[in-house]
Amino acid sequence: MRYLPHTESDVREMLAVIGQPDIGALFASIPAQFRLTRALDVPAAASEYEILAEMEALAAQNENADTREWFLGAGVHHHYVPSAVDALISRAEFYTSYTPYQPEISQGTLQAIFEWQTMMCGLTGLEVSNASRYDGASATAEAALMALRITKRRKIAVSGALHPHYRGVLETYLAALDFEFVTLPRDAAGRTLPGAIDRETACVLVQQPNFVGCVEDLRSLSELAHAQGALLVTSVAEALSLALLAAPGDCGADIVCGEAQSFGVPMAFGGPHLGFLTSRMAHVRQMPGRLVGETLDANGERGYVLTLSTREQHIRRERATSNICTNQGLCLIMATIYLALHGKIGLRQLAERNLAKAEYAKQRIRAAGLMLPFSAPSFNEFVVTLREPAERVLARARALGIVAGLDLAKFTPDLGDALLVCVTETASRAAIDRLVAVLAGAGA
Amino acid sequence: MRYLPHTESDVREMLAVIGQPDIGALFASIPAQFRLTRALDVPAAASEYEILAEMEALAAQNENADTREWFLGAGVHHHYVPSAVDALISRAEFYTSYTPYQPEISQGTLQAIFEWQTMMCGLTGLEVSNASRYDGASATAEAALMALRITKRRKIAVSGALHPHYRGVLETYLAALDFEFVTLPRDAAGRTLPGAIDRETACVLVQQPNFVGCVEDLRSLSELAHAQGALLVTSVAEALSLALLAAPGDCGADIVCGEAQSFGVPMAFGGPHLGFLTSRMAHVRQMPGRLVGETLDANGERGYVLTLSTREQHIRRERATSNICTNQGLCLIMATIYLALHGKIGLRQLAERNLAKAEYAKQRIRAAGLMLPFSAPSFNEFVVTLREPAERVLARARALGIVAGLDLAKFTPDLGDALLVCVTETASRAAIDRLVAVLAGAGA
Amino acid sequence: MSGNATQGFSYEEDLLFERSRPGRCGVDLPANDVPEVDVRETLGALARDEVAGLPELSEVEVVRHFTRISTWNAAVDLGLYPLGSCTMKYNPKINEKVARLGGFAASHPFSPASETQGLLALFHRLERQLAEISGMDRVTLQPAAGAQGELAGIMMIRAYHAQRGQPRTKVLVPDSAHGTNPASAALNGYQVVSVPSGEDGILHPAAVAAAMNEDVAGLMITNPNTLGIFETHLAEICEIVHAKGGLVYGDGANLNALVGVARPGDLGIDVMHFNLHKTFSTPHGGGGPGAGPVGVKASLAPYLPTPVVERAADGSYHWNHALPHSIGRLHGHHGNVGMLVRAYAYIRALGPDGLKRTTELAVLNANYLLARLRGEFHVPYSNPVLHECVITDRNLAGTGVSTLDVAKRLIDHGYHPPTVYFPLIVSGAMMLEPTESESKEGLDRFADALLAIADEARTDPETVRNAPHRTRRKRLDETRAARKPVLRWLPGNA
Amino acid sequence: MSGNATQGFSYEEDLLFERSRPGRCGVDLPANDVPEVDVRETLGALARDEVAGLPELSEVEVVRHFTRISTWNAAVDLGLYPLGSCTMKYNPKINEKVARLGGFAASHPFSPASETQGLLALFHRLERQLAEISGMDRVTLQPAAGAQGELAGIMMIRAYHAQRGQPRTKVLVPDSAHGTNPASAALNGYQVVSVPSGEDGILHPAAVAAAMNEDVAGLMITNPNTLGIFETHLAEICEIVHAKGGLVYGDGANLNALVGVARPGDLGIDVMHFNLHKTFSTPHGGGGPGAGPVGVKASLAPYLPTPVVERAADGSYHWNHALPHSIGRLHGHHGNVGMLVRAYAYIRALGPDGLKRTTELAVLNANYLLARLRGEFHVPYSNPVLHECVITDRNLAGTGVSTLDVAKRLIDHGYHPPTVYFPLIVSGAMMLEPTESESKEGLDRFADALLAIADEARTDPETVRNAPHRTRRKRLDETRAARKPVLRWLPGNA
Ligand SMILES: Cc1ncc(COP(=O)(O)O)c(C=O)c1O
Ligand SMILES: Cc1ncc(COP(=O)(O)O)c(C=O)c1O
Repeated sequence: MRYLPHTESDVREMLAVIGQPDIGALFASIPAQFRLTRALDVPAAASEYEILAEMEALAAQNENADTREWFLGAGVHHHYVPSAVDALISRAEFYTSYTPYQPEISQGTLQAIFEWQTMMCGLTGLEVSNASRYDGASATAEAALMALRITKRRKIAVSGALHPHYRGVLETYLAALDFEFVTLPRDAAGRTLPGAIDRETACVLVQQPNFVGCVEDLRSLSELAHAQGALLVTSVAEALSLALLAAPGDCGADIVCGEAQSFGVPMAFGGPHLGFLTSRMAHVRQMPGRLVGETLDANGERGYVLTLSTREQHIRRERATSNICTNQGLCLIMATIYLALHGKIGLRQLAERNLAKAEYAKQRIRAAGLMLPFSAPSFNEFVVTLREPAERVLARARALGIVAGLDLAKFTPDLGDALLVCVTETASRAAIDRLVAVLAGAGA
Repeated sequence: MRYLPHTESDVREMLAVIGQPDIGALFASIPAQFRLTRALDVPAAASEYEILAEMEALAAQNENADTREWFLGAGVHHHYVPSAVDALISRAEFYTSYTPYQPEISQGTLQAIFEWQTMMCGLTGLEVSNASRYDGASATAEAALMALRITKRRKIAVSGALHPHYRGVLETYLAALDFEFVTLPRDAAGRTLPGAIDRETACVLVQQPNFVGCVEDLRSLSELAHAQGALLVTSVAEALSLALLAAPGDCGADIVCGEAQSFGVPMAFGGPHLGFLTSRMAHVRQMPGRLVGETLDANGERGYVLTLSTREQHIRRERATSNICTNQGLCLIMATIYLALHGKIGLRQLAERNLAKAEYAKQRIRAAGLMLPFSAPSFNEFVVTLREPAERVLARARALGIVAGLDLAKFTPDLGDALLVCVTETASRAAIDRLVAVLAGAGA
Repeated sequence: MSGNATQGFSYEEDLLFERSRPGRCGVDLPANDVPEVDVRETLGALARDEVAGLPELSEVEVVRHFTRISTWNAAVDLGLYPLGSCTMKYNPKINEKVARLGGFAASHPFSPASETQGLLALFHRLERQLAEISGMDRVTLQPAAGAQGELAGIMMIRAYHAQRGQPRTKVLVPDSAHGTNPASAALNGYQVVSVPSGEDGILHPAAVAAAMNEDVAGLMITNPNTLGIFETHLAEICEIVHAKGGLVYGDGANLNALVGVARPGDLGIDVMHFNLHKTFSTPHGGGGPGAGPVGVKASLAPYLPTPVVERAADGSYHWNHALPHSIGRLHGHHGNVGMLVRAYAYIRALGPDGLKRTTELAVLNANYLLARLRGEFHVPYSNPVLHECVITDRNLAGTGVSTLDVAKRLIDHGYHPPTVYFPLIVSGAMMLEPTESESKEGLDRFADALLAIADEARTDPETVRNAPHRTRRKRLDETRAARKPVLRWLPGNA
Repeated sequence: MSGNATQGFSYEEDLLFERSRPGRCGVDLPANDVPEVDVRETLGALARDEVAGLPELSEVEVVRHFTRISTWNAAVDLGLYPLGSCTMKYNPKINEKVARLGGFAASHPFSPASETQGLLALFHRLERQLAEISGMDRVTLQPAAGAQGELAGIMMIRAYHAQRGQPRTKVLVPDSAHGTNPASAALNGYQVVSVPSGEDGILHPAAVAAAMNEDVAGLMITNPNTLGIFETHLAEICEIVHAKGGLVYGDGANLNALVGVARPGDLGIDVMHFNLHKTFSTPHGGGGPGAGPVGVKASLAPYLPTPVVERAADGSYHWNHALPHSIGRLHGHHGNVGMLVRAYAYIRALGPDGLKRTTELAVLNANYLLARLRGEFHVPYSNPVLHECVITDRNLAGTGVSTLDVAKRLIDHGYHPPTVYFPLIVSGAMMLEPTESESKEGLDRFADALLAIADEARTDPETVRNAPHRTRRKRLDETRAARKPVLRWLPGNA
């Protein structure tokens, strides 16, 4: 077998040194009745050539953004990824290494994480960033848990415009714990309506931009929260918006969490993606996950190490701030490279381009006589009210090679026949025009 | 522009140090009347995203072995390339470096070349191998030139079954030089018919297996050549055959040259491929191209360097054994990795599999009542005589997603309606059966 | 010194921010084909003036930056990485290639099942394969890593008890367990009760019986345990737990010792996680992503996270969201799909014989390594080991050389150190897991290095205590880092 | 010492053959679905018994072997690689990606034009673009590298004269020319006449006039020349050659100094080659592959190698094999197509302004570097330089430190040395070509390193003479290698 270096004579010599007659003897500690006496019922071994053929056949059955005009987002966004990103994360030194427990031979990974932490602090307007969570949903759940620990309160005021899957994971994570959810309704403009915030409230949790694409007014939300001694937790599902919208930290958010998939990570059917979490330095000891810090080596040279690990499971065990161990390291490196390539200028241009494309789409859609239910400003995603079931529109669009958006029927039935449309830099004007035509009834 | 690091202030500061007012002044040495006063008439700059789209559109217009059943060879062969090959040659240390002039920081490339030289000596049965030529055709031309230099004679007896393109390049390379070609005809069995070899003959040049797929009897050819003091030069267009056929060197060949594209190098419309050339140690000083040799460093540690460079253009100039400078280095590394992965066992198995697939195809074709004009044994390629113009058969096959082979009309008109068919490990039994059906008239 | 490594040339490289120059950019956008918008007009005070925290570099500078810093890492592709409990096996290149196919990498979780049948088929097959390998009945692929798998498992245990109207408050965890076990139980609101391992390093029925009662929701156990020792009393222990209505959670991190040889499900485990980034070769990526699918017995199937993939009579696949008793959703979407694709390709590459052979050779390697080291190094437990082994620095007592020093000195020999000071029940533990990817001669070179260090500890302890010597950076001061943490770059803190 | 480099950890790695163990294999074939054949039966004595020369290793060992040895190389992606005359500029990653698209990488040269229109279109566009950039009328993409381009050009010159019934026997080549120039002329049977450059390093009309006569087929000239200096008399020189019926061959290796600023064709050049691996960013691959397209004026178009791609009135593309006066075929197929694809992508990325800006910055960088070094280092010629500059070791006379020593010492600072001892007309030449890819601060670091070495040559010459010190291998004994050549591994010659 190509992955296994052992020759028959290697095995014989090794057994001789061990002092066992055969490999079977090495498993003597497993009670006989529990040993598997049959071959596993899995398909026979395949050569690379066969594997590639099978995987290509499976891949060919999935609609994807390489071959369609793409307007589906809802927390997983189609952005162009510069080829340097994949070229660099394909360095074996990055992808075949593990958690940098041994800093002297992990400085590459450690420096990249330190750079990531620095960039995320700048983008979110906060002081400390960890080295990734599993995804935006669990990052949001852990942010809520963090707020509970910090405030020692037992109420969480959650925006009704939080991504339904984030809400789902939040509920799963908190199900067993003793505390209470309060849901803040959505106003007519599409924004979260504050209220029901009191001295019991640990945090107000809102998504920016929210699930229906509207940009929240974080400043007033944070004032209301802080007035009650509650924290403002802001969850960001489209990280690119951070390049254009006021930094949540600057608006008073105490914890910012979310999903950074937009920073160079493939959509890949939903994962692996890149959860992130930043906060004020004051709360660093309540922060979950790994942190990289700067230090000196024995010669006084600058270097980086994992630090403040006393928060973590491998030291603190049941008293740890989280149970996370393996995180999303390589996705973090992808994002760090992506952000370095775009930089201050490129990321802003890209965000403005997303805004321009989405605004053009909105204007064309209005011109086509369709309704945009929300008046609040949006970034690259917004809701369109249709004249027929979204399902039908989506089917028509697919027939034309267009993935038109997300049918909101399951998620926000109150909006009637509505579609959540995401327009990124990847959509050409012509593609947008084709989309609008379909929304307006073309192809019927 | 993303490739250019210079900021405006960088440029200003640099000009100040240089002592020039502006960049234009740096070109003062170019007479004004020769300076281009207009912008180049090439398309406007494109972003990565646009380039990818344009290139994918261009690529989509080319039939290729990833999407067709492939039986076309004729010196460019479709073999499966293990994914480790591309993963490894994508290491920047291999592909963004240049000729290892400075051995202390080029040991990776140098050791790989030394390993290549060793493997090619073993495969061809000779004592010295160079570090690649442009391709099989020019390698063959340079082998002929080498034979002329060694023997100081002026006649070359060339097999009529040499690849027509190799013959073409041979004629181009030798056009200006004073010597004579004698063409050795092909016998009924498909082999080269010796004769016309005399004391004037510098070398007998045959391809193994030859253009029509037949395996030559090198031993008797070398006896005849050597009897006249001529050299036997063997050109190999399908290097995989070296794993199965008697090593040319063992059969008496003095120089072996050819194309190693089959060893992990993509077909890529004919290039870049990998010319090779091996010979007896006695002739090493007449050998063209780079050679890597073993040596010691100042501490007595083993290392590798470019050696015997006094043969080369950068030292010998007009008296060099060749004008080659940049060669096919990265293709050599691909092939070295490919050969290391397959190794002694894997390469033999692969060659036997090619033989088995081709023999199966021949047997099915015979069974279908079609004629195989040649009785000499073949490796993975052979000629089929059709009952109708090859063009028509090929068109029918293409309609079924099959690239059935090479129409020989242009190359060997004496064979009538004939097709050169190549069957490698990539052809499944079912695909072969489909091919045979088309050859026999299906799809008409 | 070992022929495996020496000293050579190494590049230095500043932080991105220190290389930044105003005006540089490493990307270009296509020409804009829609009207520009005025950000202030559109967003007013909701907009920021400019992006903070990002550097400014050209493409070539970014490429050089990351290429250079990458050269400071050790990696599986560069050599033995015997990090115990992490199963740092070879990551096949074909897996990287197939995971990047557009039909996987550019697909979207909200695309309907009808448009993503290839992915659903892969999910369904991988679930069946993992169930067969583990002896469990159903599998969820949603957890993003082992620890999230543990959390999912514990939640299902909670749901199971809740449904029986007997919520419980405690979870038993052996003192040899990995930190994620107690952390996961606690994260789900359970009180963790530590159960002592026996003299022989394994768990004894008596100890479990003593701690087990109707208030205990279940036991989390790793088998083979973190010493690499098979829990020979596991069946009996499961019975004890089951007898009191509890369930047994199996930490599958060490499954590389059992695939094709024994199945946790057959041993009495009710729920377990798989670490696809360990047993099933998906790359560790400098800390992830991994994937931590969870397998359950039928009794726990009703509580699986939603949605679950199902196959209809017509052979088509769909998502089932309607599991009334499900613990709900654990991941924003379908988990770390890219890792699932790789693990599937790995299982396809090996087949039944290859999977079993892999286990056999992983165990052979660990036992061979132990045989080479036993004597020179103290081996805390005499029980036979499977895929990994633990040695300690006991025999070095008096030399002033500790496990940490040995680990750092191994770096000079060209090896990533083993897992150190874990499990916690062994003082000065070095946990060695060579995996099946290592050849005999590779293991011999590694053993020779360890033996040479043991020797050096006596002849020249200073050299060992100050290791590593060959790396670009010498031993790093972790205390200093924690004392006044510098967790991001600020202009002027360089 | 320079913050650009230091010493670190480096792996050792034996030869493949030394790692080989009988029975290992790094590939598996699919199950055979056709009858096995008996090799002896089918091939008899034509078959060999077993393969010789190949090692036996598993996939993981091969991956580690090549990953490890790769770390011993310097590379453009790791830092400045100022190898004069080689234009080691940044190789954009997008080019690597597009060259691997199946429609390019898995296409076949014998597929008919009707089935490969995308490739023919790319060929046609690239030819037009290179013609426009160079001021030539037609271009062939067939030559595999610059030297083969030279050969093609010389052959066309020969064919041109032959057709005029006046075969000629000599070719003029300046003494500053690259070795491939005389070698290419000689390979095509011409007698090479060396023409001396003037005091100012450039070619003077008088020198050419003196050597030019009706027996001279033409002149090969590099502009800017190998000193980086523009041949200011080129126009007049071309006239002199043309007046005697000769043609002028332009060596385009230094085109990175002219793109968008001046066109060889406008200067009187009749035929020239392009090095796509220099000016047009295709990677050098540790020695190739490159691509050496050749551009010609209309007068030489009839002699272009065949086939040539042509565009029909209907916009479709086809191959034209019918050029009665063609020199014939130079390459087995269509040249190094993968490199053509990359070069095309590069030209698309830059566009007219980017191409010109690239030239301007390449020239700015060379001039800045020279300004930083002038004074400390001897500059043999005072003429202004364009994209590269030459300095010498003259000022180090007496220190015992030579150009070679400076080159080796640069390695310790983390830089690939410049081209040394070329051009031959300059004693102790160091030829520096930073290209446009290097930033100002990068050039400053590099200049500082060179100045530090000049200083060190006086204060501590031994250290310089024994450099490099930081590399895994110290200075290698090239004489020993040539004295008794060991050109392959043999059992026991380790
Ligand atoms: C024994 C054991 N259990 C659980 C885990 C946690 O798995 P993960 O890191 O995938 O979250 C690990 C990983 O190191 C482990 O070794
Ligand atoms: C001036 C000059 N001419 C010609 C050549 C030969 O080009 P190639 O190496 O592509 O054959 C080179 C390459 O080094 C060169 O520098």
